Amino acid sequence: MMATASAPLWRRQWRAFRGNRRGFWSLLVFLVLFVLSLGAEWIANDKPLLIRYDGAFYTPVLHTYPETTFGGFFETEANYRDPVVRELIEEKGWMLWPAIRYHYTTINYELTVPAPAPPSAENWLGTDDQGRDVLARLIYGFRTSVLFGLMLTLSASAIGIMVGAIQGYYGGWTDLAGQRFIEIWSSMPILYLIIILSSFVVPSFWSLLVIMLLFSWMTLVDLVRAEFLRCRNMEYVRAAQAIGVRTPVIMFRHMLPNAMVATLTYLPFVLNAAVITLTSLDFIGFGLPPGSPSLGELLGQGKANLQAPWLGLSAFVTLALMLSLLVFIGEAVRDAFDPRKFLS
Amino acid sequence: MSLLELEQLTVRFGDAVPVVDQVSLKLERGRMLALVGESGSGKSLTAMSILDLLPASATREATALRLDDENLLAWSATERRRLRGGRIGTIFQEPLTALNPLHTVEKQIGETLRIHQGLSGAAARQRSLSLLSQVELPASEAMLSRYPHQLSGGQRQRVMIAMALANDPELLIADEPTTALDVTVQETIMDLLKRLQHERNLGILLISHDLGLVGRFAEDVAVMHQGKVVESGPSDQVLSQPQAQYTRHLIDAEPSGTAVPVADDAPALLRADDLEVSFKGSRRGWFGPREETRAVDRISFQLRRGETLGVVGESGSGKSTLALALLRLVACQGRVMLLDQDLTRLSGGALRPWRRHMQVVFQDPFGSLNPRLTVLRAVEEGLRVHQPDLSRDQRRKRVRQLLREVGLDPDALERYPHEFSGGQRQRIAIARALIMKPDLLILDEPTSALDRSVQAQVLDLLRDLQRRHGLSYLFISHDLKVVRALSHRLLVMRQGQVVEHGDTETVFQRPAHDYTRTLIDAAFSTEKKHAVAH
Amino acid sequence: EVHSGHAITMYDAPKYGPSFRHFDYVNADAPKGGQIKLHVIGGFDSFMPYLPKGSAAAGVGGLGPSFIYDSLTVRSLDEPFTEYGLLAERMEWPDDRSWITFTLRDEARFADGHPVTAEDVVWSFNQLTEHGQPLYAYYYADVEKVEALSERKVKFTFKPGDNRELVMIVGQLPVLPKHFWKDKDFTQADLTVPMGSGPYRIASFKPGKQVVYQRRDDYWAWDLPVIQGQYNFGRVIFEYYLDQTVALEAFKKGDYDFRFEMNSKLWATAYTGRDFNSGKLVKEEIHHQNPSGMQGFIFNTRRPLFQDPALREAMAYALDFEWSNKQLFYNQYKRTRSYFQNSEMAATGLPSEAELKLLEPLRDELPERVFTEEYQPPVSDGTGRPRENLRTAQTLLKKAGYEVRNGQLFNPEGKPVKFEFLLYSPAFERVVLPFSRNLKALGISADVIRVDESQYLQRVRNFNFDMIVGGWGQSSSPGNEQRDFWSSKAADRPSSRNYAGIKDPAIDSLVKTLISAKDREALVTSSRALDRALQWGFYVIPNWGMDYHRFAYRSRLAHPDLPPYLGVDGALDLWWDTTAK
Amino acid sequence: MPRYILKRLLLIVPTLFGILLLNFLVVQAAPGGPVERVLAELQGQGGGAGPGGGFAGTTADTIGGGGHSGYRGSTGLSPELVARIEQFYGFDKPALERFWIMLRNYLRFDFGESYYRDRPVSDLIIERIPVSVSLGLWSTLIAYLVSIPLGIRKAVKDGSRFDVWSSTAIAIGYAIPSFLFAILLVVLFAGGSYFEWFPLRGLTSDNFEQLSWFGKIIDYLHHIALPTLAIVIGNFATLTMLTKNSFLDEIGKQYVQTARAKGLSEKQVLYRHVFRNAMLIIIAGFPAAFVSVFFTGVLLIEYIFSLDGLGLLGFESVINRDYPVVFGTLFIFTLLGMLLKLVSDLTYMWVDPRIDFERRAH
Ligand SMILES: Nc1ncnc2c1ncn2[C@@H]1O[C@H](COP(=O)(O)OP(=O)(O)OP(=O)(O)O)[C@@H](O)[C@H]1O
Ligand SMILES: Nc1ncnc2c1ncn2[C@@H]1O[C@H](COP(=O)(O)OP(=O)(O)OP(=O)(O)O)[C@@H](O)[C@H]1O
Ligand SMILES: [Mg+2]
Ligand SMILES: [Mg+2]
Repeated sequence: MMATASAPLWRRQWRAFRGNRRGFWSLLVFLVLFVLSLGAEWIANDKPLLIRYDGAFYTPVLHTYPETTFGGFFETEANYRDPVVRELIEEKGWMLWPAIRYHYTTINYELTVPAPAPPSAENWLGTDDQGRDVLARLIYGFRTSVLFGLMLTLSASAIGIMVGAIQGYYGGWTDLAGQRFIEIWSSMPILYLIIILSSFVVPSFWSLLVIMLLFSWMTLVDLVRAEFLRCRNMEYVRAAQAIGVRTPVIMFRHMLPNAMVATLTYLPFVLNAAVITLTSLDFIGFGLPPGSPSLGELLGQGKANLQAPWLGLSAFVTLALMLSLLVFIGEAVRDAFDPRKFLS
Repeated sequence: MSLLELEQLTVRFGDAVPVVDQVSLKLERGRMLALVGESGSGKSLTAMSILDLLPASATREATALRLDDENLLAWSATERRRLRGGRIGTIFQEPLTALNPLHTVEKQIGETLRIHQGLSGAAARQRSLSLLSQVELPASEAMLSRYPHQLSGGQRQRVMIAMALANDPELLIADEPTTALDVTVQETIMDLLKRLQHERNLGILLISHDLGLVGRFAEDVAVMHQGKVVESGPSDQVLSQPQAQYTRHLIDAEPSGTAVPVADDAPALLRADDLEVSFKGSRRGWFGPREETRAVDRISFQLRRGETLGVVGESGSGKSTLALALLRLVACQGRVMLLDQDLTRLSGGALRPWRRHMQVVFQDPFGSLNPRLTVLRAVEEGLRVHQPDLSRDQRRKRVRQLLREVGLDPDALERYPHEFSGGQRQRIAIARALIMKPDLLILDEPTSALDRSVQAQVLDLLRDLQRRHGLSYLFISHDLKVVRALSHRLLVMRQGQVVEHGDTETVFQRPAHDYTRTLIDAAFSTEKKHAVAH
Repeated sequence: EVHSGHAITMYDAPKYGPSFRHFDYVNADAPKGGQIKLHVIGGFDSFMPYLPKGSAAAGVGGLGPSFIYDSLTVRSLDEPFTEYGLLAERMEWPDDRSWITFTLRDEARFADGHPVTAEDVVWSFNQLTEHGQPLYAYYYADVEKVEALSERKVKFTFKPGDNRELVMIVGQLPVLPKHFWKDKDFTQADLTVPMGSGPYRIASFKPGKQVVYQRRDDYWAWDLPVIQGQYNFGRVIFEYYLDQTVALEAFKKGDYDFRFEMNSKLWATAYTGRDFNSGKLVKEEIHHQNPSGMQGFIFNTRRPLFQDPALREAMAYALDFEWSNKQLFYNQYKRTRSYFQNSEMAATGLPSEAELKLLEPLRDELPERVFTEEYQPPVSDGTGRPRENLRTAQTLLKKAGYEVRNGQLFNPEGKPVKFEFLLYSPAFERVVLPFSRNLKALGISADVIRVDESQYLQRVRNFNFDMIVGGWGQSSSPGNEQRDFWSSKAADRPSSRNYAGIKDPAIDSLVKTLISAKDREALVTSSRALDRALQWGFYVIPNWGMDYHRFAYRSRLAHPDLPPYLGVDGALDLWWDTTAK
Repeated sequence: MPRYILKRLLLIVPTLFGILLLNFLVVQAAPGGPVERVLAELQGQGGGAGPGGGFAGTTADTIGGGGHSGYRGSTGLSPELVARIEQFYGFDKPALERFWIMLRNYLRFDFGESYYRDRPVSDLIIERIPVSVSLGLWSTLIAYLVSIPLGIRKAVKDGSRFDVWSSTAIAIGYAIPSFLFAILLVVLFAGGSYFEWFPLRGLTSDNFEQLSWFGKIIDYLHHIALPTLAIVIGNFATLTMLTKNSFLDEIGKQYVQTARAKGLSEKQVLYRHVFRNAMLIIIAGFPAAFVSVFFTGVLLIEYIFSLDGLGLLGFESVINRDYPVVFGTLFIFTLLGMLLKLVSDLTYMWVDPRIDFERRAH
C-alpha cells in the first residue's frame, strides 16, 4: 500500500525535480554553460594553449613568457597574435590555439571595416566598437555576471530570509525596529556610495559585490516577513513549540519551507536582478572598471551603436537565455519542494 | 429506486494497491447507511469519490455511480459540480482544517446559500442564523462574524454541518460528523439528521467509528476493511449477528478496562491555580468595544504522577484552551506548576527544557502536522531536540517501533501528512507525543477518529506506558466510555468553568451536577430512538 | 592718442570700412520668412540665461548677440577678431586701451519702442556682475567702473594691466531694458517672457519642450550693415529632447531641420535612410579655420614619475593614431601636432628668423630640438600595434636608464612605471584602452579608471590625477589666457588650466612675450615660438582634431559660402529657407 | 490596532530623521559638488548640467569640438570668486549647521530651492508628478491586471503547454532590458525609419489644449502607450510567477475541497477562496513595486521618451549634486514609502485576520 513512499526524501525530491523536464534541462544547459565559462581562458584567449618551440613546451595560459624567449625584441609578455611573434615561433615549432583566438581584451587589428565590425568567419558575433571580439567578451561577461549574481543572490537571500524571518516571527518591537532600520538603510544613496568608493579604490568585482550586498538583502525581507507573520499562527508551529523545538529550528525547519513560496519564486529573479544590477551599473558607467567584460557594457554599446544590431542582440540573447533558464530551474525547484507535487 | 448506487468503485494512488477496492454500495431515500470499518480502510475516499473530490493524485474507476438512477459518470464535470452543495451536502471528516481560514462563519454558510438558492443579504443571514440554532450554536451576530480560528473544534464541526444542510440536500455525506461534539450536542445533531431524514426523505451516508451511534441511528451498515466492503446489511442484523470476522473483531473491541491504580504517595506532577484565559474578539467598528470571551475561567486542579485526569464537557467549554494554557501556548493568568516549577514565570528559552516533560496531542492532528515534514521527520523531532546524542539510525528505529505500536505501517516513514487518512494522522500525532516519554501527556480528543479496535490498541498502549513509566495524562474527550476506561479523576467543564471535579467512578455513578447527569445519561443510553423507515 | 571708429580690432585695422554695406559672407538678398526647427538636448525652465540658476531656453542668449537682446558690438566671422558696432555707433579708446566709450545709435529701440540708453548699458552690466552667473563677474573682473556719460554715451574704465582684449569684450555685453525690469524681479529665473531690442520675439513656448521665436518686422536694425542678410527665418523653433539617440531618430523623422554631429561613427553610419536617399536631407562637411587647439593625453608632470621628458616622449609611441582613425573614426580626423592647430599661429618647419629672435635668448633652458627639428608626433603603420614605434620607444627608454624586469618597466630610480588614466566619458575608452595595451608591451602599467563627472572635475581642479584626456581651446587671437594655460604660477594654483603642471622659465617668458604682442604679426611669431617650446616639452600626447563641421539638414535650407571662423552652430543666422516667399 | 497605527505613525519621525542624517553624511563624503560644476562651466569643461558622464553623456570623440573657445580676458579663477560661489551654495557654513538648517526647514515642509533651477524643490516635484503617476499607475495596473489572472491560469494548468510557453514568454519579456526595448519601439514605431505610428516624446501633443475631452484622452493614451509598454513588459514575470506559485501552494489545501463541495465552480473556488489566501505575499510586494516604478524604475524610459518624471529628476540631481532636490525627493519618497508600508501591513491584517504584529516570546 505504501510502496511508492519508501524512497528517501531527497531522492523523491530529485525525482520531482527531474519530473519537471524543462527545469531539468535548463539546469543541465545552465551548468554546462557555467562550467564552460569558468574555463573561459581555455576557450577564448589570445594566447595559445600550448607552444612547441625549439624542442620545449610552453603553456602561455598558465605562465607569462617574455617575447625574448622566442627570440623577439620585447622583454614584456609576447603578443602571440603579432605576426612577427607568430613567425618567430612557427619557425621552430608550432602553436595550439583555443577555439576562439580572442581574449576579452584582444583587439582585432586586422579588421577591414571600421569597428564595430559585423559578424564574420573571424569574429563570429562581430566586434564591438573597439574592435574586440563580441563572443569572447560574452563568454567572459557571462562568467562575471553569473558569478556575481550567484554570490550576491546566495548571500543576500540568506541575510534577507533571516532578517525577514526574525521580524515576522518575533513581531513586536523586533519587527518595528527592524522595519525602521530597513527603511533608513534602504534610503541610502547607493550611487553616491559607489562614487565615494570609486574615489579611493578602483571599483572591482568584490567591492561592487560588497556594496550591492549591503543593500540587496532587503528585497526578500518584506515577503518573508509577511509569510512568517501568517505562519506563526499555524497549529503546527504550536505543535513544534510544544515539543520544545528551538526557535531558530522552528523558524527554519518548520516555517521556512511553508513560507518558501515567495522566496523560491523570487530567487531566480533575485539572481537575475543581481545580474541586471551589475549590468545597469556598467551601463550607466558606475560598474566594473573600463575594459572589463560585461553584459552591461555590451548593452550600452548596443544602444550607442544602433547601426550595429549584433551588439545589443548578443547581449540581449545571452541575458534572455540566462534568465529563462533560471526561471525554469526555479520552477522545477519549487516542484521539488512541494510535497503534493512529487507524489504524483 | 435507490438514491445512490455505487458499483465496483476502485480508487488508487499511482501504481500502488488500490486503497478502495471494488466497493459497491446502495443507499435508499429516507434511509441512513453507515459506513464503518478500520481506520484507513478507505471510507473517506469512497465518500469523496461520489463528489469528484478525490485528491488530484488519485485515480478512480467505477462501473456505475448512480444518483436517482442517473449515471453520474456520464455527466459532464460541470453538471456533477452543480450537485455539490445543492442536492448533495457534505460534512468533512476534519472540520478544523476544512473551513476557509479567512472567511467568517457568515460568509462560509452564506456562500452556499447564494450559489444554490441565490439568497443574499438579510434573507441569507436569517437562514444562517436559523441553521446555527439548529446545530446548537448561539444564533448571534457575534457568532456569524467569527473566523474559524476563533472557534472550538466542535463549533467548527457544527458550522460545517450547518453548511452541509443549508440547501436541504437530498443526499448527505457525513464523514464522522460528531467526533468533536459532546454527547448531548451529538444527540441533538443526530436527532436533527434523523428528523430531516424522515421529513424530507433525506438519504444519509454516515461514516462513523461509534458503533453505538450507528446501532442507534442507522438503518443500514456496510463494514469496510482494507479497501473492501466485507459485510453489509441492515444495521440490527450486522451488529448483532456479524458474519465477517473483521466485523466481529470490531464489535468486540468495546473500550474496556479501568485505570491503572496510582500509588497513594504519588507526588504531584502538575498543579494549576486559578488559571484564566480570555480571548479578545474583533472590535465592532474601529474604536468600538472589544468582545471578550473568557474561555477558561479560574480553573484549579492537581495531577499526580501516574494519574489520569479526564476532562469532559460541553463543546466550546474551554477544554482545548485549558490544554494550551497548561502548555503555555496561549497567554494566561494564574499559575501552572510543573514539578515545583512555576511555568508561568518562564518564557522563551527557559521554558524549553521543561517541554520534554510534557507533551500534547492536539485536537486537530492535520493542522498540527507540518505539511512539509515527512512522518519520520515529524515524529523524530522531539528526539532530535531532547536527545541529540541519538544517532540517525537509532532515531529511525524508535520511530518505526512507535508507529507499529500505534498501528501504523512503519514503511510510511517518508510520506507526508496529507497522504494519510484522518485516523492515521491522529495516530501520527500520538506517536509524536509518545516518543518523548514525557512525564505528562495532554491528549485532546486523541481517539476521535479511530475505529474501535485501533482505539483499544491505543488505549492499551497508553495504559501500558502509564504502568511502566508512571506517565500522567490529561485526557480530553467526548467519549465518556473511553474516559471512564482510562481516567482516575474527572473534570467536568462548562462555559469555561469546572462544574464538577472528582473521582471518576464516583462522578459516573453519582453525578452531582445536573449537567454531568445529562451528559452521562446521553452517553450510556442505548435505546433506538427512531423507527426505521421503509 | 585717442582712437575712434565704427569697429575695433585686436591689432591692425578692420577689414570693413565705415561705409561697408554688408559682410562679405552673407547673402544680402536672402529670402526672408519660412522657418527652421532646431533641437536641443535637455530642457529649459527659464528665459534668463544670465542668472546662476535655471536652465535657460535656447536662443535667448548669453554673451554676444542673441535673438532677443542686442549687444553693443558684433563680431565678424571672416577676421580673427574684430568687433563692429551694433547698438554702438562709435567707439573711442586710448592707445593703451585703459578705457572705452560707446556711443549708442539714435534709432536703437527696444521692442516696446523705448530707446536704448546708456543707462540701460550700465544697469545691464551691474545686474550681470552682481546677480548674474559667476561667469560675468569673472569675465568682467578687470572692469573698474562703468558710467553713463550722457544719455547715449557710456564709458568703461579698466583696472591697470596689460589687456588688449578687454575693450572688445565689454562690447559683447547684452543690453537689457532697465525699465522693463523695474517692477519685475530680475534675479528670478523663471519663464517671464523677456523683452529686448533683438530681431526676434518669443511667440510661444511649452516649458521644457519647445520655444518658438518669431521674426520682428519692426526690428530697428534691419537696415544696419552688420545685420544685412542675417536672421532670415520667419520662425525659429527649438525642440527639446532628452536622449541623443531619440533625437537623431526625430531628425530623420522630420521633427526638426538641422543637426551638427560630433561623433565620427554616427556621422559615418547613422545618416542614412529614406530622406537621405531622396535628397530631402543633406549631409555636408564644411571647412573652417577656427584654431582647433590641442587635445591630447595630458601628463600631470607634478607626479615624480612624469617629470622625465624621456618617458613622456617614449609613451607617445604607444598611441597608434593611424589605426584608431581608420578603425574607430572612419578616417575623419587629422592628427594634431600643434597647440594652435589649424591656424597660422601653429609652428611649422624650422624656427623663422623672427622666432629665433625670441628663442635664442632662452637657448639654455630649451631642448636642443626646438632649434633643429620640426616637431611631429610619431606616425605609425596603422596596424594598431605599431611594433616599430614601440621598438623606438623601448630604445629611448633604455637610453634613459629604464629597464624591464618581469614584464614591468622600472625607472632609473627603481620605481615601477605605473599610473592611472582618469576618464569620465565612456567615449574615450575605445582610444585609451588600446593605448594602455600598447604601453603594456613597453612594460608600463596603465589602469584606466572612470569616475563620474563631478568627481572628475574635482580631481582635475586639484590636479589629483596622473593622466587625463584634455585640451586647450584656442581662439583666433590668443591672449591672456595663455598665462593660465602654461605659466609656472598657474601650475601651483588649483583650478587653473595648467593641467600638465608646466613650470618652465623659458615658457613663462614666451607667454609674456605673446601677451604683450603689439600687432598681429608679433602675435603670430610669439605664438609659434611658444608652440615649439611646448611641443618639445612633451607635456601631452597629441590627439586629433577636425578642420570641418559636419552638418545634416533639410534640403529646403540654404546657406551662403560660409565664413572661415565658423561656430559649430553653423552660423545659422546666415541661412535661409528657400521656400520662403 | 489604533495603538499600533499610532505607534507606527510616531515612528515615522525618528525614521525620517535617521534617513536625512545618514544621507547627509554620505553626501558630505561624496567627492565633487555644485561648486565644481560651476567652476567647470566657467572654464568650458564638462558637459553642462545634463546627466553627464553616464549613459546619455556626450559621445563626441573630440573634446573641444572645433568651435572658437569664447574664453578670454582673464588669467584664471581667483580664490575670491571660488569663495563667492561656495557662499552662493551655502558651503561656507560648517556641515553641522547646514544639516541643522535643513532639518528646521523640513519641519516646516520647506524643501528649499534647487541649486541649478530657480524653483522650490516642491514645485519641481509636483510638476513631474503627472508623468510619474501616469507611468506608475498604468504600468502597475496593467502588470497586476495581466499577471494575476495569468498566474492563476498557469497554476491551474500547471505543467501544460500553455504553462510552458507563457513562462518562456514572460521570462524573455523580463530579460529584455526595458531601455533597449524602448529604443526598439522608438526606432520601429515612432522614428523616421520604419513606421511612424506613435509620437516620439512627451505626455501630450502640442495641440492638446484645443482637443475635445475625448480627443484628449486618445491623445494621452497615444503618447503613453509606448513608454508603458516598455516598462510593463518586464514587470509580468515576478508577479505572475508569484501568483502562480502561491496559488499552487494553496490549491492543495483542505478548505479548497470544502469550497468545491459547496458546489462552487473552479473559477469561483479560485477567485473567492484561494485568491484571498494567496494574496498575502502579492500584497507584500506591492509597496516596493509601486515606489520603484515611481522613483527609480523608469529613469531610462523617461529619458528615451523625453518625459519629465521623478525618476529623471532624482537621477539628475544625484549626478549633478543638486542636494536640495536629492533630499527633497528622498524625503517625500521615503515618507510615501513608509505610509504605503503601513497601509500594506494593515492590509495583511485585513486579508488575514489571524495576523497580528504583537510580540511573541517564543
Ligand atoms: N493523498 C493520498 N496519497 C496516498 N495515500 C492516501 C492518500 N489519501 C489517503 N491515502 C490512503 O488511503 C487509505 C484510505 O484513506 P481514507 O481516508 O479513505 O481512510 P478512512 O477509511 O477514511 O480512515 P479514517 O477512519 O482513519 O479516516 C489510507 O490508507 C490512506 O493512507
Ligand atoms: N482565538 C480565539 N478567539 C476568540 N475566541 C476563541 C478563540 N479560540 C477559542 N475561542 C472560544 O473559546 C471557547 C473555548 O474554546 P475551546 O477550543 O477551548 O473549546 P473546547 O472545550 O475545546 O471545545 P470542543 O470540545 O468543541 O473542542 C469557545 O467558545 C471558542 O469559541
Ligand atoms: Mg476518513
Ligand atoms: Mg477542543
